Amino acid sequence: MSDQRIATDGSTPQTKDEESAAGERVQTDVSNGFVIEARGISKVFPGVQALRDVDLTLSRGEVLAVVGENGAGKSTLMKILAGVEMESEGVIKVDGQQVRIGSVDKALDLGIALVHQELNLCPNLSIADNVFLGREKLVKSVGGLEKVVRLVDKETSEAETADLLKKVGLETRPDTLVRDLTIGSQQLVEIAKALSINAKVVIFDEPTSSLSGPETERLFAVIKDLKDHGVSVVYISHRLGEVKHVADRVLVLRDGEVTGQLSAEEITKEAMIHLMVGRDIEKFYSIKHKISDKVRLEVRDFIVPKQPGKPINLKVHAGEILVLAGLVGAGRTEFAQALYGIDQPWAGRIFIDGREVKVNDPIDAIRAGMLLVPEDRKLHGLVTEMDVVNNITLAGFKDRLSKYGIVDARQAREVASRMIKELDVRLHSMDQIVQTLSGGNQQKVVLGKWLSMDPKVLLLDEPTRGIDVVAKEEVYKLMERLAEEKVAMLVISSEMQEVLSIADRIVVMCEGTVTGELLPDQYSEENVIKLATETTRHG
Amino acid sequence: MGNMKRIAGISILLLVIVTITAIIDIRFLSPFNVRNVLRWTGLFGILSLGAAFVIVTGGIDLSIGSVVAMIGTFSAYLMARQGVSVALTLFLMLLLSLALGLAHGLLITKVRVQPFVVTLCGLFIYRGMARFVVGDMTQGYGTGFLGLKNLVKSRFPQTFWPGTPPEFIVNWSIPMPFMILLILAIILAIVLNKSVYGRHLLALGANERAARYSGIHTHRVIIIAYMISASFAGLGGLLFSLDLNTVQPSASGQMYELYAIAGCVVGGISLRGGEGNITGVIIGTAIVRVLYNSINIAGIATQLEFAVLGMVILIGVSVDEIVKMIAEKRRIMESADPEALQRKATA
Amino acid sequence: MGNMKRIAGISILLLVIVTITAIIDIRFLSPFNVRNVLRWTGLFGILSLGAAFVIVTGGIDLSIGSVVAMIGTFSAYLMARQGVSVALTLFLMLLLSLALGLAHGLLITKVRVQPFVVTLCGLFIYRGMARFVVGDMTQGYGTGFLGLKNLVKSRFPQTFWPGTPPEFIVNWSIPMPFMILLILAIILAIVLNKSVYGRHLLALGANERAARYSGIHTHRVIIIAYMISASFAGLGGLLFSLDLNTVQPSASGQMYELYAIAGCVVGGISLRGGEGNITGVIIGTAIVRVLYNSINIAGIATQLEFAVLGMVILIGVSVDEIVKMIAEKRRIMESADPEALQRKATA
Amino acid sequence: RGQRAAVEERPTVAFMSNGPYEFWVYAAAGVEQAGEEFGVNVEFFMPPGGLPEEQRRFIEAMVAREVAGIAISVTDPENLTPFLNEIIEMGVPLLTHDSDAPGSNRLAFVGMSNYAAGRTAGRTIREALPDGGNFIISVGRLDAQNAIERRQGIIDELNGEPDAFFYPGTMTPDRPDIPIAGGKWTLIDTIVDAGDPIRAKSNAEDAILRHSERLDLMIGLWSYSTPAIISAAQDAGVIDDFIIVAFDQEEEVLQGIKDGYVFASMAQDPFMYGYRSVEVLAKIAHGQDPGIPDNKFIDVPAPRITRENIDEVWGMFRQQLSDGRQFLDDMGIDQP
Ligand SMILES: Nc1ncnc2c1ncn2[C@@H]1O[C@H](COP(=O)(O)OP(=O)(O)OP(=O)(O)O)[C@@H](O)[C@H]1O
Ligand SMILES: Nc1ncnc2c1ncn2[C@@H]1O[C@H](COP(=O)(O)OP(=O)(O)OP(=O)(O)O)[C@@H](O)[C@H]1O
Ligand SMILES: [Mg+2]
Ligand SMILES: [Mg+2]
Repeated sequence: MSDQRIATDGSTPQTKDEESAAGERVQTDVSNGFVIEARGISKVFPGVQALRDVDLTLSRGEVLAVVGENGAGKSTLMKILAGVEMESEGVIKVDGQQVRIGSVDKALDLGIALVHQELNLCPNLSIADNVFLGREKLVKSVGGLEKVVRLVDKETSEAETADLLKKVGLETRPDTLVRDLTIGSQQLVEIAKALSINAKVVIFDEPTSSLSGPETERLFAVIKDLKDHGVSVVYISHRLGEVKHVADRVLVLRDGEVTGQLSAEEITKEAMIHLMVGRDIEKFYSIKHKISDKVRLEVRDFIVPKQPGKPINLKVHAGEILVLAGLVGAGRTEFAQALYGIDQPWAGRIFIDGREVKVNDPIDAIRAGMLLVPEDRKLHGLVTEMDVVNNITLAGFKDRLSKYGIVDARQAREVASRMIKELDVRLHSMDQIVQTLSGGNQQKVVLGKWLSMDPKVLLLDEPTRGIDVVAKEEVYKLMERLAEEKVAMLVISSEMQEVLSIADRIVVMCEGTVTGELLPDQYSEENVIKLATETTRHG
Repeated sequence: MGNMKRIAGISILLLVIVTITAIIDIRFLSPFNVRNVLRWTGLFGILSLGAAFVIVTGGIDLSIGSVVAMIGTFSAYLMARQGVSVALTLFLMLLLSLALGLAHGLLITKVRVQPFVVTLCGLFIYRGMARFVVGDMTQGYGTGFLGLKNLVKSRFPQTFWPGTPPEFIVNWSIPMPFMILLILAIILAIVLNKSVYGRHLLALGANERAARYSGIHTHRVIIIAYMISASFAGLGGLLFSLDLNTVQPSASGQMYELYAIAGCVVGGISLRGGEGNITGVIIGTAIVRVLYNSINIAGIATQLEFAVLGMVILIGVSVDEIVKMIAEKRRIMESADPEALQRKATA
Repeated sequence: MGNMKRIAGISILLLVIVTITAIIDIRFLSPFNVRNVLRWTGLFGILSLGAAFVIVTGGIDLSIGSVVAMIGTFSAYLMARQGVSVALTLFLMLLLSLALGLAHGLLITKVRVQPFVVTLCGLFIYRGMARFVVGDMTQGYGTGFLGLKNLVKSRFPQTFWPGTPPEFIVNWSIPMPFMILLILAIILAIVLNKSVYGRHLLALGANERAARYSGIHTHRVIIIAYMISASFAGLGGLLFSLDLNTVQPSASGQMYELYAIAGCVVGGISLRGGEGNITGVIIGTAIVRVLYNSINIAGIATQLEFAVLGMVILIGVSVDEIVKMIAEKRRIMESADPEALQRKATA
Repeated sequence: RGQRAAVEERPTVAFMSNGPYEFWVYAAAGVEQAGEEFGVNVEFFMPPGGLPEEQRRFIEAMVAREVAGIAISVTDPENLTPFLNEIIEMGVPLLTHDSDAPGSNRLAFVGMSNYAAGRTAGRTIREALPDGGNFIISVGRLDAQNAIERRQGIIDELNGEPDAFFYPGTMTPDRPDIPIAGGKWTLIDTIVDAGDPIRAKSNAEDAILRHSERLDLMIGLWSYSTPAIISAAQDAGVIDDFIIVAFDQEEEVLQGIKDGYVFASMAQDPFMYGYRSVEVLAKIAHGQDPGIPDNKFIDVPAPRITRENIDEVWGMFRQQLSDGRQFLDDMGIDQP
């Protein structure tokens, strides 16, 4: 990791100059002063310098996009502005006044709201309670005791919540418990919460990573609306297409340093990637391996347990990359989880290489060579408190890396180091705790765990969610390689770009069942959306 | 609504136990017995109420029993032995128990020691202190302090009846401890369900990070919860000592933390935190107390008292969990596609 | 490595306590006293070892004390009263304690009742059973069962010495309970650190879902952990009853679960789960036992025994946490690049 | 419930224990013997659960059968007192034994005074250490009433306080090295174990170590205390280095007295509880004077078991046990 830093430092100087120039230009043509002006921000975590001497300026009514690889420091920078983290050093001015933010409610007082990268809602509370959490609407009078007895005014907060929900396009009663919402809806609640603050700066940290097409459009409308009301917006995303679409200006981070800024007219995917990565990378190449007609995975009359829809039948061939598209909440994860033996399906049979396998538990699936890269890395993919070696070899101990129930530590380390080399995981040492790796590298560790088990069928649920272009590239290359090794892949993806570019075949799901299949010549955003929103329920 | 269901469930459980016992021996419903059950429910319920607030945060308070012993001992010692005025003693005891809660809260939030450990040490320390200060000697109030004793001995409305109350009132007046419990319960119910503090408590109990990111002073909220628990334990200690009119520093209050927690658990409060339900706590405590009483009346061997208690808690909680699972299944059923349903039937 | 540091830390703590006590009264180091401390450490350490495995899963076992009482009572009752053969009794007791652990594990994994609740009910139920079966009567082995009693009475190598052992051997032979503890510790250390089960246990303790997604039979692993805890408690129960030669069903083993957990906590095992360290458990238990012994020898008022114990645990754990925080700060300083540091310095 | 064909016109008296414990088999023997000697039929009842409710029902049944008197060991004084008073108001002669209900209007209480037992223990210590010495008391909890009274009895006796039968109500605070009789004897320490026999043993070990050079005697006040002391001393191989005095009649204690390493024990006398209770009720039934003292306390002194009488006492216990079992069998009452 350190050597990599040297490399980038070596490659940055000239871009740095351009950037500061660009920075100046932007500043000069904004007449009214900065809403936020942060200078020389640095942040150090145990083991990492997340930010180094970062400058960020934000003008009134401006939409600033911040992009960068995983671990570039985007979220950290935002957490500092929102008072969640404390900067190690640096100066922050809000409306020209120098401030030490330091706490969330201080940030809120200053009118800075942050929509976090990961969901932060209380499932046991209603939408309204969550929206106004920490800023409850108070009952005006409690017999003169209202100073001491601070009671929550349910009616008002629910009324106001209803308006906000309309704004973000979520048709749900404000008193619905958050635990009854899908992840997508929960994300919209987060956005509503940010809006409820009436902040003068709203920060979105990867808000679209779990949003579907229409919902994303809705969000852009909201941002537009904010902008028109003179609210400034900071927008973080790995979907560079979106960035181009919404941003007035782009700030690029790499390894905790600003490597450049782009004003509206300069924003191009290539330019951003160049600054993010320090080099140009070739565009997504559509994958061009050959698919054998040998059926690797066959699913017959399968009914997803958590979202029971019409029975699902599908085949995946050796060396095929089949993409499951659909809106969030379509039940794709549940489908994958049921295949993998996490939940028991209502009905259905699973065949691998023509032989039927009974999957009652992940161990059965693993033994049959069907492996799942789960949607949620931190929750399901990794034991983040354990070191890299044990994470990569965790699944192997039982059948491969042990004798008489005793672990073969040497062999385990060999396997781990092989995987680390193959996947080019960036780390100090194999004994590093996984927690301290950046998102992309964590995902590679998950992949490494399964590659070491030589898979026949690989189920990948959002394999590139929240990981940066470079890591993505590497994941795609890896999938390509696996395809050549005749692995059958079932990929769940919500990112249209990805769906269309990597799929040998697209199967679309809605309400827990398959609503259609698209072959390359039928590929188009419209077709996917059409199938993804096509309800199969009668009545 | 899930809560409503649960309340209904345990209410029925309580009713069943009462009915069965009454059938076995009708004197279970005699004024004398009812009064006793209510009195004990009142005294133990106060402890459970306090414990509930800590449990909502996802924490636990094992020090309750020792606080009961400590405050009980010191109250009797100061007032009866040292002749300290009642008012001053009560004030000091309140201060002391609040200080204990504060200490727990600080250690848990600032020093990041787990609640189990902090309060376990409390369990060891406070009883030791109590025993040491009075040299292991039993404390008591003797024949005096009638005013104070009315806190537990008096009944409502009987005691406050102008002139001689009628037979009915004498029989069916409610023991003061139960009245105290009801009043506290109402206050805490408002705090938990209507107040800002309650919202924050429930929020952090379910998702501390979310609470923190929303600008809630999670530490403060947690600390207050432990102060509530400790001060309620203190109040309980005072009342218990007055009720028995004697405190044995080394014995009194032993295992009361477990009863308090049991009351909450039976009342349907999950130790995972984020759930709170005052009514449940009251009914839960009542169930535990009635159960004791019933066991005696039903003529089950005293040795089995605890065994039966344990069994009932276990069954109650298990049923609760199973019901949850079934409800989840039903929810899915309803959302299911007809064809899927019919397939499942055939499969 | 962090583990190493912690072990070093508590070893020093142990050494300090030992030294101080020895200075106060050199007889603390007399063969007689050392033997006693070792014997008790052995007996209580067995309970802590079992508890540790449950704690690694992030669970808790509050039933240990009651299992001690139950198995102790039943063993004496069957062998001495009912004249059941030693072999059969031991077999039955092993079966019984394993069954208890299995029940705990199943309720926790399949019915999803929290460990605290399940084992709390166990605490209530098992003692009740023990008391009921023998009608609350003290059980004992009388003058017989010498072979069995050697499990606790004999010393190594003295007892096995050909002919009359030399003075030195007589003085410094190790009591059998401690030998048993060492053997069990070695086995468990291998299980925890070298075996597949151990890896799975640690992984599950840190992130149960991830473990399941990696093809680990999490339920099975958890159930086994509770069976280990229960069977060790059972063994402890047998040895305690043999050591004293009598068992009081209502009294023996009370609060032993707390001592067991305390031993683990002092030994640096976090109740959050995912951490395990057998050496730590042994030293932790030793600290607790030595502490008792020291308090008596130093002539500190017996009433303060527990208070001191609580204090030491609390301070130990707090220091541990504080050290962690400091270490984190230091790592931050180190990971900041020089120029940043120097800027900080100038600023 | 055991019934016995009523022999001619003999009145019937009822005797009830507080539970189904072996302790009461001895009492049964006394009940039977007194029944024979004073010419009454006896109803003997052991509440299987040791419950107030069971006692209540039995009493009501007996009252319905118009028994000539009832003796009860009260399980739950607080809750039973009102009921007992009702019965007494109905004119049924009722007395308590073993465990009293002081608040009730019972005829009398047949039992032992823990304080008196303590004085006896004190006398025993004086015998054992005529020239003075240092001793340690071991007990579960020092704030339990019987512990307080027994301990105080010992201290007062050695201090040569005037004879008293009841606890005067003032306790000597627990301090190390309490000088008694101007330092002739020293109560080195009172070690408590919160009712945990194991801790009783480890405390004993520590005490032995700490005071080895001056420890002359150890006395256990609760039934498990002395067995714990014995176990500790035997393991340490110092069983002969100091004198052991006991309360109650646990197996280990009797064995110890026989083998000589226990000096004496203040036992209880369940046989006499049975005998005296029935005697009093029988005399009342026959219109004779039961001779109840003004303080309503009929003393059953704690028999002191020593080397001298151990064989006969142990023999007596065995005899009482078999008689009792015989009697219970005849009555068709199942054995504890
Ligand atoms: N709490 C923390 N403790 C230690 N290191 C941290 C912590 N939070 C972030 N880091 C590290 O700081 C660096 C920046 O993290 P950050 O989350 O800001 O990156 P990011 O740009 O948001 O990446 P992504 O696009 O994956 O969200 C990474 O190396 C990360 O591992
Ligand atoms: N009601 C809900 N409560 C909690 N989590 C839910 C709920 N519905 C769905 N989820 C979780 O949210 C994630 C997405 O929901 P779902 O799986 O239904 O949609 P999906 O088709 O998998 O979409 P995606 O995989 O893109 O998230 C899954 O992890 C699912 O387990
Ligand atoms: Mg981020
Ligand atoms: Mg999904």
